Amino acid sequence: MRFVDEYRDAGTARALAAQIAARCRPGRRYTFMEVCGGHTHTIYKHGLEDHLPAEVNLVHGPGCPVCVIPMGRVDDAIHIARRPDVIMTSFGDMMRVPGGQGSFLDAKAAGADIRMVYSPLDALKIARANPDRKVVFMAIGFETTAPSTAMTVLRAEAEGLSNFSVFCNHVMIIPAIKAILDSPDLRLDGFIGPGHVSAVIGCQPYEFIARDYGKPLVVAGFEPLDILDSVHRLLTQLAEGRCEVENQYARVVPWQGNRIALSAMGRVMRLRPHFEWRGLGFIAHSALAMSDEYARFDAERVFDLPGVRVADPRSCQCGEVLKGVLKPWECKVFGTACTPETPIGTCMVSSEGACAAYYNFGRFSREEMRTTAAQGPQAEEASRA
Amino acid sequence: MRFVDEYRDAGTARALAAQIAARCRPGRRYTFMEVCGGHTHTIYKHGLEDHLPAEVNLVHGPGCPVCVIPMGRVDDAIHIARRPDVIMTSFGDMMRVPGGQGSFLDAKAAGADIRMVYSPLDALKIARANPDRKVVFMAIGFETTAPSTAMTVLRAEAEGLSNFSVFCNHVMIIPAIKAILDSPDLRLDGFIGPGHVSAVIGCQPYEFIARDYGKPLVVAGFEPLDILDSVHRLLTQLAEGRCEVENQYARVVPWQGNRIALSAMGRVMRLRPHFEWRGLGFIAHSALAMSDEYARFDAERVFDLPGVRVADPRSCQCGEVLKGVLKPWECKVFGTACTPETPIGTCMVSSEGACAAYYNFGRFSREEMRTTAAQGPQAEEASRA
Amino acid sequence: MCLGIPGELVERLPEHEDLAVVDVSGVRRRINVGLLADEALGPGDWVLVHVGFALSKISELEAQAVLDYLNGLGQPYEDELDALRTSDIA
Amino acid sequence: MCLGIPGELVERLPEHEDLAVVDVSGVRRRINVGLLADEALGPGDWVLVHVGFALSKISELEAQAVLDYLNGLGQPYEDELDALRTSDIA
Amino acid sequence: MNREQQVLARIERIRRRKPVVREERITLAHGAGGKATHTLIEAVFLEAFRNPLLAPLDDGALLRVGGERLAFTTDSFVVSPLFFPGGDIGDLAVNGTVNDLAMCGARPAHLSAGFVLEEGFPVADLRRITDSMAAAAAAADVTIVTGDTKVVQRGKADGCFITTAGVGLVEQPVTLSASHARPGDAVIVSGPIGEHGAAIMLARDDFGIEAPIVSDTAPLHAIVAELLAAMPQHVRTLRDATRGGVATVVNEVANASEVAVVLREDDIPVRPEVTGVCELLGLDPLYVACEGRFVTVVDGEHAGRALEVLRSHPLGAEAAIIGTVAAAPAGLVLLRTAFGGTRVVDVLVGDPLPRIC
Amino acid sequence: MNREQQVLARIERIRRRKPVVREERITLAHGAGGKATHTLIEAVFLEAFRNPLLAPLDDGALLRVGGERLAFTTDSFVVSPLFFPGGDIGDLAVNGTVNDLAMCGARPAHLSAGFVLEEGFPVADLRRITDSMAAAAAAADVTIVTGDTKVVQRGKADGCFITTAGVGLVEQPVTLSASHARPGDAVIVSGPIGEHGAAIMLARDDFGIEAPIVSDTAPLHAIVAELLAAMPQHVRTLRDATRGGVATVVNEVANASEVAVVLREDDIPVRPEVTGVCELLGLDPLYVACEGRFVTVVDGEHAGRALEVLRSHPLGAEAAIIGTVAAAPAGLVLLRTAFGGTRVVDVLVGDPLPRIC
Ligand code: SF4
Ligand code: SF4
Ligand SMILES: [Mg+2]
Ligand SMILES: [Mg+2]
Ligand SMILES: [Mg+2]
Ligand SMILES: [Mg+2]
Ligand SMILES: [Mg+2]
Ligand SMILES: [Mg+2]
Ligand SMILES: [Mg+2]
Ligand SMILES: [Mg+2]
Ligand SMILES: [Mg+2]
Ligand SMILES: [Mg+2]
Repeated sequence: MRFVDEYRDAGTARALAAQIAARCRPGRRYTFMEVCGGHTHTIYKHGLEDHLPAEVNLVHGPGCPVCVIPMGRVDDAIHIARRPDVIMTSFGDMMRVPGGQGSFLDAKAAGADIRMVYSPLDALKIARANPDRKVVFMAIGFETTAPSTAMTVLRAEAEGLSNFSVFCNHVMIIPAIKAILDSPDLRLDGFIGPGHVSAVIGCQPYEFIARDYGKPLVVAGFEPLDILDSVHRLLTQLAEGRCEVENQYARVVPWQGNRIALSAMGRVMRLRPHFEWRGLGFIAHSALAMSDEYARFDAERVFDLPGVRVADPRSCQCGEVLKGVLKPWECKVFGTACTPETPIGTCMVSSEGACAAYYNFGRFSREEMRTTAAQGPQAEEASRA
Repeated sequence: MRFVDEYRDAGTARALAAQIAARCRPGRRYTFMEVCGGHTHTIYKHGLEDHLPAEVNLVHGPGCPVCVIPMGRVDDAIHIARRPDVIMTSFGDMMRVPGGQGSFLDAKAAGADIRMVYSPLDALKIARANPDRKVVFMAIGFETTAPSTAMTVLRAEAEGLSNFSVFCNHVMIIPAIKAILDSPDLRLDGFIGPGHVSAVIGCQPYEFIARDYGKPLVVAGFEPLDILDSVHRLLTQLAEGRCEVENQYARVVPWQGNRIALSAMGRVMRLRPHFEWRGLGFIAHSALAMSDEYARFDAERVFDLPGVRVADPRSCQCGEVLKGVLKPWECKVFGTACTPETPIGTCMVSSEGACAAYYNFGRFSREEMRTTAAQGPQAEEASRA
Repeated sequence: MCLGIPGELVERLPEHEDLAVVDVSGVRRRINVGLLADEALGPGDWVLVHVGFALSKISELEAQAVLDYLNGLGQPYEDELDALRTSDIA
Repeated sequence: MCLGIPGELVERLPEHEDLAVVDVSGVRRRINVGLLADEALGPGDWVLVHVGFALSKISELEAQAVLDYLNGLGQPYEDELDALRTSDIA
Repeated sequence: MNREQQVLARIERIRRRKPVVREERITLAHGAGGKATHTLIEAVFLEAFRNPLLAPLDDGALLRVGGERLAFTTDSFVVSPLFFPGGDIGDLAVNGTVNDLAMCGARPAHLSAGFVLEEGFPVADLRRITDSMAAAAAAADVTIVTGDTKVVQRGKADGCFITTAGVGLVEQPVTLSASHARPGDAVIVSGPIGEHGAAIMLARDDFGIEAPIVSDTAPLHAIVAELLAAMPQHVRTLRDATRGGVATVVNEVANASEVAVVLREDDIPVRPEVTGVCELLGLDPLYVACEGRFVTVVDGEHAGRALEVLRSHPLGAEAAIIGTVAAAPAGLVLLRTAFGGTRVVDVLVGDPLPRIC
Repeated sequence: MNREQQVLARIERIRRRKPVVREERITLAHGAGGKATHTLIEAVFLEAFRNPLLAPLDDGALLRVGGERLAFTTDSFVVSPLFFPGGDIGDLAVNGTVNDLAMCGARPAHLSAGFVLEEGFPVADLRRITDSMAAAAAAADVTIVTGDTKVVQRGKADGCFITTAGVGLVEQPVTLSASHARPGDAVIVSGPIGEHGAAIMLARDDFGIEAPIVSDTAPLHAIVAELLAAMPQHVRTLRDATRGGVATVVNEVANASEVAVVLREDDIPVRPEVTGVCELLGLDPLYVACEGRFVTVVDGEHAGRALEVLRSHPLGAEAAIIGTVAAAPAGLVLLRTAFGGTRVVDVLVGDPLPRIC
């Protein structure tokens, strides 16, 4: 078992698709939000919608960490990165996120020392190797990633490293979901819950969604069958009149989450009173900062920052996309002014951003794609025979 | 008047050559030492020996600044240059001078930041531009160059530059000439005196040579006619039984030297009790160090130095060449193990070194050269006509 | 970003209690297993790897349960297809 | 190393009393004339330049004297050569 | 057409517009072989140098010399690290140009080599590189007949850069171009993809990943010659899948030929270790470079025979038909996923990979 | 022979031995075009790549294609600064390869261009460079038909390096080589020397020197074509005097042809400003690079006519016969100085100059 290919079988998918179709009440439209960008990516990358009946409509949620970073924070990070004594480190996903004055990539091309890392621990390694430079880790991500940052800071503390700090932009999924649930222009029938966030926070935090808002939620894995299965489970709940939090991804997600991860986060970080989300505005208690105990690892305190709030570009409709109100193609600049090469909004940057996933993988009439693809492989199969 | 071409006229040279030949007592051999490497260079570069009769024999002296730098000092300089916080600067001539563990060029290829400058003031400019680095000027040269170093230090002091220092290797010509005069294996009939050193120290310091050692000395300019003229004047003195210090280069050299230059040197530098000269060994009171008043500009005090004396390679006969005892081609390794590309001794490095000048310009039987050259231009003149 | 990859733990490393090596399709990487300090982890166990940390120990039991369920769903459909193919008159 | 080049002073620079510009065959460089502070130096004067410093003011009088003397030596020889050339029967 | 389709159709029209470089500065993406590279080439280089021989932007230019057809190509190599499992910059520089000539249908004959060396570069490393160039040249039956060497100051280069150019003779009656694909043609890849790029990534050791992956760098002239000899008239396109990977090459074909290409994920050969690396780093093997694999488009009716020929050569043992050409939607590459879905496969955007060639 | 002569004869024998690279690391001297460059080429590159076409180490290789003679050459350009009075790296890269083809007696036809760009390089500068390449190509009547672009991380290159390769057709019945000089031949330079190298040195502004010196970069194919058309049988050698200057080129001829060359200082054209720069920096103009001047060796009896032809072309207006070839001492270049003396002129040792091409 590799826990991967097993969940990508086309035959099982076709069977599941049939079950899903059977579960739909003809004529009724079911709208589910996949909260997590990882799910969005999977959906488009595997062409999962080809297995869904017209009745089922998936909309993309706010769970893409780089999509929600506001421009001002990018500018602050670049401000730090430009200092000659600083090495800025971050995940590859951050490199093209546009701030008010360009992206990390632009700053790097203009001379800033910005390095891509695979893990925050790699940033620590860079700090060890460059004792005369200040190494800053641009921390982004939901609760999935925050524990890694916390563990890294604890490690830096244990090693007595004094040239390492974190520019903390970790955000939390529950306040974002709540903001969406509270938004007046929304009609959702249920949620596909974020699998990896849940490995940390567990399933309990979602219970208010079913209880208070009457929306079912299925915590889902990231393979395409996981998602189809979750859609099927949501439809089943609706059909059976249930409204629960269900754990489709029990192989990875313990109901109670990861105690050690939560306590490391609790020690190293503290809740911010409010934090700006790109497109969504300020959300109370929605993000983490470094705790006072770890102030010396806090880039926001180590460096002077402009901290200027930068308004999103007028044409940008990421907020609507992140709330699932607009489909990517409905944004006025989608694919014209805003493309993966020249992103205006953040959703066009990360491979988990809804606009990028749609542009890269789905940008073409689904029907026409199906027709063409159906012609193609036949000829090919013939020649293979 | 450009003070250059006027002193390179072939017709005048032929006339002067005739006068020189006329001045020689047939059968007698006249040996004159050109003290300065600049003269050696001129002699070979212009093929001046073609204008001298067989009776006149020019031998090369110790007046080549890079030729007399001992290996240990090169190693010390490289030791400083290897520090990551240091930018070492020096004249191009120094770059290939071999120390015990390679040259500046080798150290540079291996990663040391070593930069060529045209003037010590350029080193100062580098210091200004790199406030976070320590800029060291590898100072070499006789009294010609020492005043420039002194003026540069005074300028650094006036500007309050704290990241500039001098690794002082300035040497003095009089002790070197005296060492040669005192060497038992020498037979010289007179000296061609160093023109540019004399612009600083004047002509008086040479008077003991005529007075105490009975050798005439003519301070000479650096154009080929200057040297021929000086040879003629030396022969004339000998013929007339005179023994004086004569100033052929009065257009540049004032009899009293340059008062400002001498006082700047006196202020910034002090006499070393003794100093090692490559090939010549230790000579008392023959070199300059930074004075105590300018200790903060003294790289020997700013940095810890190994200060190890390194013996010259066994095969190296630079000492004999510098004393005029051996002609370059008489050294056992000349042109075989020791070439400009792979110098063993220092005389093969600088374009003013006797071995390098001889190798580059004179390395071929003078008679055969004359024959070939005589064929060549005839054919050519024909075709030009 | 929330990318998590299942990997098989092949070795705990002696230099630090939190270090281990995982294998993903024959590819190995050192990871930090500090977040699973309260699990019994040994070679052969599978973990979910995220930005260099093991975030969760994968339960083979739970995994199999879902697969069994899904394959159960699929079986009738596959049977039907097979029947279709064997009846092909070409 | 002891290389000294005659250059014509074309300008004293206002920013520092020791700065001047010399011209060598149409090539200009800033140099330091601090070592000649006790000479009256102005455009048209020639100086000997060494590692960016003017080391000496060149005396045209002395220069001419040597040249006159040398040319005097050369003249008889040149005359003879000229005679030879004009007598050439080609 | 519904509104979504209208929007998408407008976007496709915009994508076909003349590309414009919007950046003020060169970024790594401009060298990654993907969209930014294409834009740079078309908007800057092609714009400035425009001429009929350059315009096709194939792997090399086809020249007429007397009665002969001559292929001419160049590539610069800046791979880091210089030495990696399976090869080094030396054999890469030879094979890269040999392969571009082979992709023109030419028999590679002579190479030039320009070196830019960084002061301080170990002479022993240079010898190791020239030795492997010599070995690669011998293996490809080409001679390195002219060259040049420059040295730049320490810190102004990265050890050693090599630019090779090559000339070769087109001896078969072939007309190859990325623009010659027609509906019904088959798309074949000569072997498992992405091994070179994955090997380089691991060799850089930036990510602490280890795997027994060896670069696929190899000279492709011989296997190509066999294919062309077997069916000179039926091979439409040859292109080595270097920077940007198979996805980018296939997109080039779809664009140049104004056809659609449908790939089938199940049929694309990828070794499990390459899959593993891609999963760990969030990459798609379709975009990972090869240096010894090529994509060929052949007449669909002769695809089986082409596969036979390729598989009979050691470098093609794992060749596979990975897709077919369709008439529309022109310029688009689609992928039938293993999962049974369909998606677009675009050219590479950005620079996910370190310097691989 | 007296003892001195014996010693010197022994030294000459040693100089003719197979060159050995003694350094462990590459230094700037290895790229300066002088003795170290030759040693590196012979001991490393020629040693590894040895083949009959490379062996002559002329400006390019001569290939036979069908019935045609094709010249093939390459050069890498790393000049700093990229823009300088009289030109930039772009026209330098085109003219350099055009000239190497011209020196082979070929009509330059097509060029390739490989770019290595540093991350952060201004796109506007790249456009300026490609525009001047396009203009230079048009002026030389060549097309740039194939190319490549790589981008390296900031700090891993110096803005922009360009490697061009070129092919051209040898249409005249000439046989040119540095090894074809014979006693009695005349050595001609096509114009004043050292302007390119001097211009670059000043443009770097490392020495605070200013002078109205403009690079001589120019395409030499047209003037060469006129010379060859006028006397195809009487031109022995053509070589552009780039790195290492005229002195190095003439030494190459003396060595390859096993003859002596006697130059005449009075006849070597040098502009006063170049002389001035050389005096200030202690350089010899004979070693300073040109990028639009060449040295040719012609049959002595036709030297006057050759000069006439050259002087009738604008790029040769100041051409001059600067020396003659003698039988012995083989391999040696002598200079009759203006002062009436004689001296040896060796190849360049070390690297007195910044990156000039
Ligand atoms: S197209 Fe661009 S601006 Fe519009 S929602 Fe998507 S990412 Fe935001
Ligand atoms: S040949 Fe070399 S070792 Fe001998 S004296 Fe000259 S420089 Fe010194
Ligand atoms: Mg790209
Ligand atoms: Mg190619
Ligand atoms: Mg190519
Ligand atoms: Mg290629
Ligand atoms: Mg060259
Ligand atoms: Mg050299
Ligand atoms: Mg050339
Ligand atoms: Mg060339
Ligand atoms: Mg050239
Ligand atoms: Mg290429």
